[in-house]
Amino acid sequence: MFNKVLIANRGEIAVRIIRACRELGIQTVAVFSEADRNALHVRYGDEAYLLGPAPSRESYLRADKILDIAQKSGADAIHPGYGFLAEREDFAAKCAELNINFIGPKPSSIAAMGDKGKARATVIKAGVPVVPGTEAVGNMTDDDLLKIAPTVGFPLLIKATAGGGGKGMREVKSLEEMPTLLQSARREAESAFGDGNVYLEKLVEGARHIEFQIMADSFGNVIHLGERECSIQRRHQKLLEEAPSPFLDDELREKMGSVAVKAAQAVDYVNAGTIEFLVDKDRNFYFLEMNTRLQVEHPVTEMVTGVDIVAEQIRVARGRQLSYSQEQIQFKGHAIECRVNAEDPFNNFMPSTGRITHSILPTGPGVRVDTGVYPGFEITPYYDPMIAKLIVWGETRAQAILRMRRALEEYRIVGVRTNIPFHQTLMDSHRFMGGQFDTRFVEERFSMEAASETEDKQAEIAAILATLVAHKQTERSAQIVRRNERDASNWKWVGRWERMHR
Amino acid sequence: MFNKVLIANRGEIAVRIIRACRELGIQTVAVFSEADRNALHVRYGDEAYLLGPAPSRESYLRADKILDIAQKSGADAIHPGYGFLAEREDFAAKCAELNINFIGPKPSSIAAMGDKGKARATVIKAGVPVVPGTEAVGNMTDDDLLKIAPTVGFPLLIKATAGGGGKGMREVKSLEEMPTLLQSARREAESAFGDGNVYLEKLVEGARHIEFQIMADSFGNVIHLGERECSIQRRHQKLLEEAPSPFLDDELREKMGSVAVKAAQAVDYVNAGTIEFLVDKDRNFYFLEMNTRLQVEHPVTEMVTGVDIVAEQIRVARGRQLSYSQEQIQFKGHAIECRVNAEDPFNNFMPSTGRITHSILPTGPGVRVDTGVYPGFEITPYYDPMIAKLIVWGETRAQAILRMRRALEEYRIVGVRTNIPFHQTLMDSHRFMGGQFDTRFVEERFSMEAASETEDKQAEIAAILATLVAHKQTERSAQIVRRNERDASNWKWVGRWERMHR
Amino acid sequence: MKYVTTINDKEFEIEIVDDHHIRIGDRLLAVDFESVSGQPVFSLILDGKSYESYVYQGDEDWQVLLRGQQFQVKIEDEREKRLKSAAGGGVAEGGEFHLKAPMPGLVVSILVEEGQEIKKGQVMLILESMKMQNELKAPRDGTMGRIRVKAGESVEQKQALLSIH
Amino acid sequence: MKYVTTINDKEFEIEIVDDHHIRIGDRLLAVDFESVSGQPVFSLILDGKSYESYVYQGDEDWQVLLRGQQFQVKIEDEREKRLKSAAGGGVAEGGEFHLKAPMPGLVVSILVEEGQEIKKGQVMLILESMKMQNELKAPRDGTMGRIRVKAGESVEQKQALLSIH
Repeated sequence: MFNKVLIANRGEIAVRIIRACRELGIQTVAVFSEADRNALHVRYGDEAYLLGPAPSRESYLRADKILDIAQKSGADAIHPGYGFLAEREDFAAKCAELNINFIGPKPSSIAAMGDKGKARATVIKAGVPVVPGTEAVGNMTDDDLLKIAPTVGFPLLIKATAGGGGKGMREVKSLEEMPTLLQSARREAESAFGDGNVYLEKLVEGARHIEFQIMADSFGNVIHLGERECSIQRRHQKLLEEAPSPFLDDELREKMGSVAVKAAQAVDYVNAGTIEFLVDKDRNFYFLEMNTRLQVEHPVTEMVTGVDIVAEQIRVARGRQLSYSQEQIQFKGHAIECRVNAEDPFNNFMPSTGRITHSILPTGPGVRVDTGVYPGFEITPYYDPMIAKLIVWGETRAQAILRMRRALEEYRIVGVRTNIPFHQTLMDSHRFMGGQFDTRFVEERFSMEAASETEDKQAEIAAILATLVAHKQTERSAQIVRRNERDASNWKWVGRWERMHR
Repeated sequence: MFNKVLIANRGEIAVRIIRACRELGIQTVAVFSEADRNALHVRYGDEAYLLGPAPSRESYLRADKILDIAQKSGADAIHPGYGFLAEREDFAAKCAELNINFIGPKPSSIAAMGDKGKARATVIKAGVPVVPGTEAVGNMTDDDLLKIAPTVGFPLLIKATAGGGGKGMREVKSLEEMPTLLQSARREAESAFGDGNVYLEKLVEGARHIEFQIMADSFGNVIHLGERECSIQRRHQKLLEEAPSPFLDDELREKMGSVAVKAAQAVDYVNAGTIEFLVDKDRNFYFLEMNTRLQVEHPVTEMVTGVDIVAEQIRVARGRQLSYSQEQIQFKGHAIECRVNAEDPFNNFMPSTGRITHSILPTGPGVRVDTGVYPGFEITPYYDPMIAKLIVWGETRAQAILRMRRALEEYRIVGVRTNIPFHQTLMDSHRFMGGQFDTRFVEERFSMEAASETEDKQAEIAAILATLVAHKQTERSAQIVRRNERDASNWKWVGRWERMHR
Repeated sequence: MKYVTTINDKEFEIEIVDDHHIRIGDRLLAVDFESVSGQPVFSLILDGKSYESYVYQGDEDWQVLLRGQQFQVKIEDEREKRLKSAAGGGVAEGGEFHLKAPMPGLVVSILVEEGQEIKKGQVMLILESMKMQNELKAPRDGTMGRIRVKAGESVEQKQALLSIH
Repeated sequence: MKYVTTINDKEFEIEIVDDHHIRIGDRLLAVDFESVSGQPVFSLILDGKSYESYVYQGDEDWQVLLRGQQFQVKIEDEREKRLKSAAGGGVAEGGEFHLKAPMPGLVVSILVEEGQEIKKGQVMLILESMKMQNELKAPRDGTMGRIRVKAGESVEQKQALLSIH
């Protein structure tokens, strides 16, 4: 049983893990890049060690340095968080070699689920439905793929075998455009993952992205903690998640949950993981992939089940049995998470960097904020733009939406632009309120323009505000000019002296 | 049914109520003193009106102005919060006269419970046990009281009939010292409440202060939401509350709960209220008083029951039935609230005023902060020193304590001194962890001194920190001196000119 | 002081009467206006209604972010406005546009060439920052002028990238 | 630069070696020391261990608030310390003590008279602030000097209230 955990991550998730450790009485070791000396995880960790320069590949991706620090500091476990080294089979294996407890699944499970083609094949064998596509593992040539495409049917998706995050993904509407798209998908996959392999998958139209949280211990117990609805995405990046999904009923939940458990068992899974499904309009569901790690959006599940997933990860990694049986998992109320990103929703979601000069967090009943930033902290361009997760709980979905709306309105972050206005507009959208959306909703049927009647009412207020600010500024600069005139008097005086005595 | 609520309060509770209204789609009207123009409740309210100068009697106690504003702004309901006008029968009556919905009990209930003597008599009639004492209502002379004292038995308490907050309260050990103490108690009560009446109560030794949250609607439904343990006090001010009480079992809870319901029914109670009990070592419990309003510590009950008490207050005031029956109230886990006060625990809890220059709130799973302050806000001497309530939830009491400990460690407030270190020391106290405390614990058996082994380990770190800060400061002032030397050069130059041309 | 303030072609005539009053059109309104903690966040109580907003100054206009909506606001004082309309009004539409890096990052690719005709909205350059690929688009039609960076190059915030004639 | 730093009569000899190293006794330690957001909150990484603390400067000493404990710290540079011990050491214990209002408030009552002998810990004055009555006590034995305020009077922070000889 380990007593000191190195957190191989940064930002809110590093803070989240440190909190769980502290609440379990476990010592923590933070690691940081040069850009992160003042980050919250460094301040909150019991120990903290510098990894290297800001870019990830010179810091948070340096498995060798991280393992060195673990050994030097006596950390007997590593929590990888998400991203960075979280799904690197070799890193998990290396930990095992060095007798360091990797808080996550076995390397073999990571490997089995890491290659998307292999993963599909594995779960099909276990009787898990997958989106129709090319089942063969590995190297299919363009010719093979072009031959097989009509049997899959159009529209279809080209996806990278090593993929994730939408990279190397292309939508194909017809055989004619397929060769070009194949090439560009392979090029993108090659540059993103060092692996140009791709496979085909039928495009499920009007699909929702719904995932199940899994927890498994090393005694063969596997349970699910219900689903998360993650269809609110933009460029394949999730922006908002909720639990439960407004689309599922108890029957479908139970059915999908047991399939998710089966998928996890198929790779002999241990610790926390997530099975992602696509669900079509007719409630058919298809395995998409498994994320063999903690997810960004785990808090919504925590809010509706009362389970502390990170604490449970640690318990399981310490060799304990799961604290809950499937029957003990009860769902209460509704939770929503908004990812607060440093990007400007009025300017094509352009990332925004800078120093946070002021911040007021929304608080009060049913509100949770997971964040790694604070006033005075600098948002750099080196890492992903998520600066906070705003999570609310309500007795019903409607109450959760109303609560999220007031929390978003309260949230102040000054110094960088954020996508909070995007979430505010989303909360006001009738389609969102009605639960009527799929993964294309944000990109195809959503606009930042407010209803014009709201806009008109507010325009006058905006005009007054801007005018008052401009007026104050004019007044202030007038004062500065006057003050400068006074300040300059020494010099004038010197000038006079010069003239006088010339 | 009302649609616009005026919140006749300030600080965290005004913010709390605004949040509840906003989540119910109700418009809010804030009122503020000159000292509070930038307070959060003014910023969060839909409307905001100035009451008057900073002192409470010229602002938040000006019932006339508040009612004027309510009428002018079209607010059809008033939420009084706690303190200020919350337990003023005349204010509640005046609201009714003006057809403004007072979100609280009927004036008659406030009156019945406001006079402590009358309240005792009322609940005794309903079969509720009270601490033995003088039962007669109203004007007892010193002679009467001195005659009756031996039958009550020593030690006993002199308490103000109109009392609250420990004012006009005196502990009497013997008949001899009683005349003097009677006089000083009457004097204090007179000056605090404009009413010098006092009564006697047996002093229950080793007593715990445990209260029950009541909710009642106008259809005669009355339920309790379980108890709160409030024994951690200093000078009769609560500092920490938790739910459930580590001292109660289900049987005693049910018994006390039904007595609490009976006490509320005895005064025909509507809306939220609290029945305070003393509980002695042998689990005998005695009615102490009823607070006919929302309590500071209501969040711990919200955390363990999932009920939003303020939202429920509003629903009931809107003429709806209670949302829950007694059977639907389920308790889950354990919640603790620490009151964060602007006072210095290392200097006799001296209040601390000033501008908050920086603040980092603890966040993450199971943590809630209710506060009305933010960086840039000024803590003035006009109002009570509570600046935030830090509330945590855990599956067990032990987990809640560990979580509170980490949350206190994370909390940063710069600009005023706070009692956070008091709470940190309390969380480390074995007696507190063991649940072994009564209302005298903080004053008589608690010390801010850490165990000396901890102190020794940390002293070296403290020495290093102070030395590094002092060293930096010395370096910086050296630089400023050097810079000033340069800045002065203009003048030197003028001086040279003068000399040159003399 | 009188201002003419424009949002989406709609003009508001706003007069600052004194520290606590403004006149908009012919309505006299009581204002209580404060900056929050010295930040570009402003609290406005306007005839009892409480508003809070971020107000940023851009190069030519002001941006007001109010309850999740953003407004582009142009403010001219009356005198300025009269002078301009006397001079025939309308700023020249043309002139050179210089694209500056909106944030530090890595130039992934440049999709235009010097001298090329381009359309408004056309993607000119892809800049990677915060793990995202950001498309920088042409704000108007024109001809590509000088391109000052190469693919693979790291750029600082506000560094000049390219120009449009 | 060498310092002699004292907490509760315990002396620590601390040498600032360079920006990243100190020597305490004969141990050389790596330090990484930062002020947080320009506030009197400091983050210290000392040989890998991460600490955070409030450090306030008092009139004569420093206060360090670390993990819920407060330390009174006296810091002298070595030269200063040597000079003082050469001069015979020990600052005079006596001298006049001036009680200043620790916060704005209302003087509720004054429990001492000019010329009266008082004991350390004796309550001299009650000051009401934030709805609390605060007892201001004598920091040492002495004789009451001038009393500059009256009961019922409002006082500003740091206003002189009374003196002890």
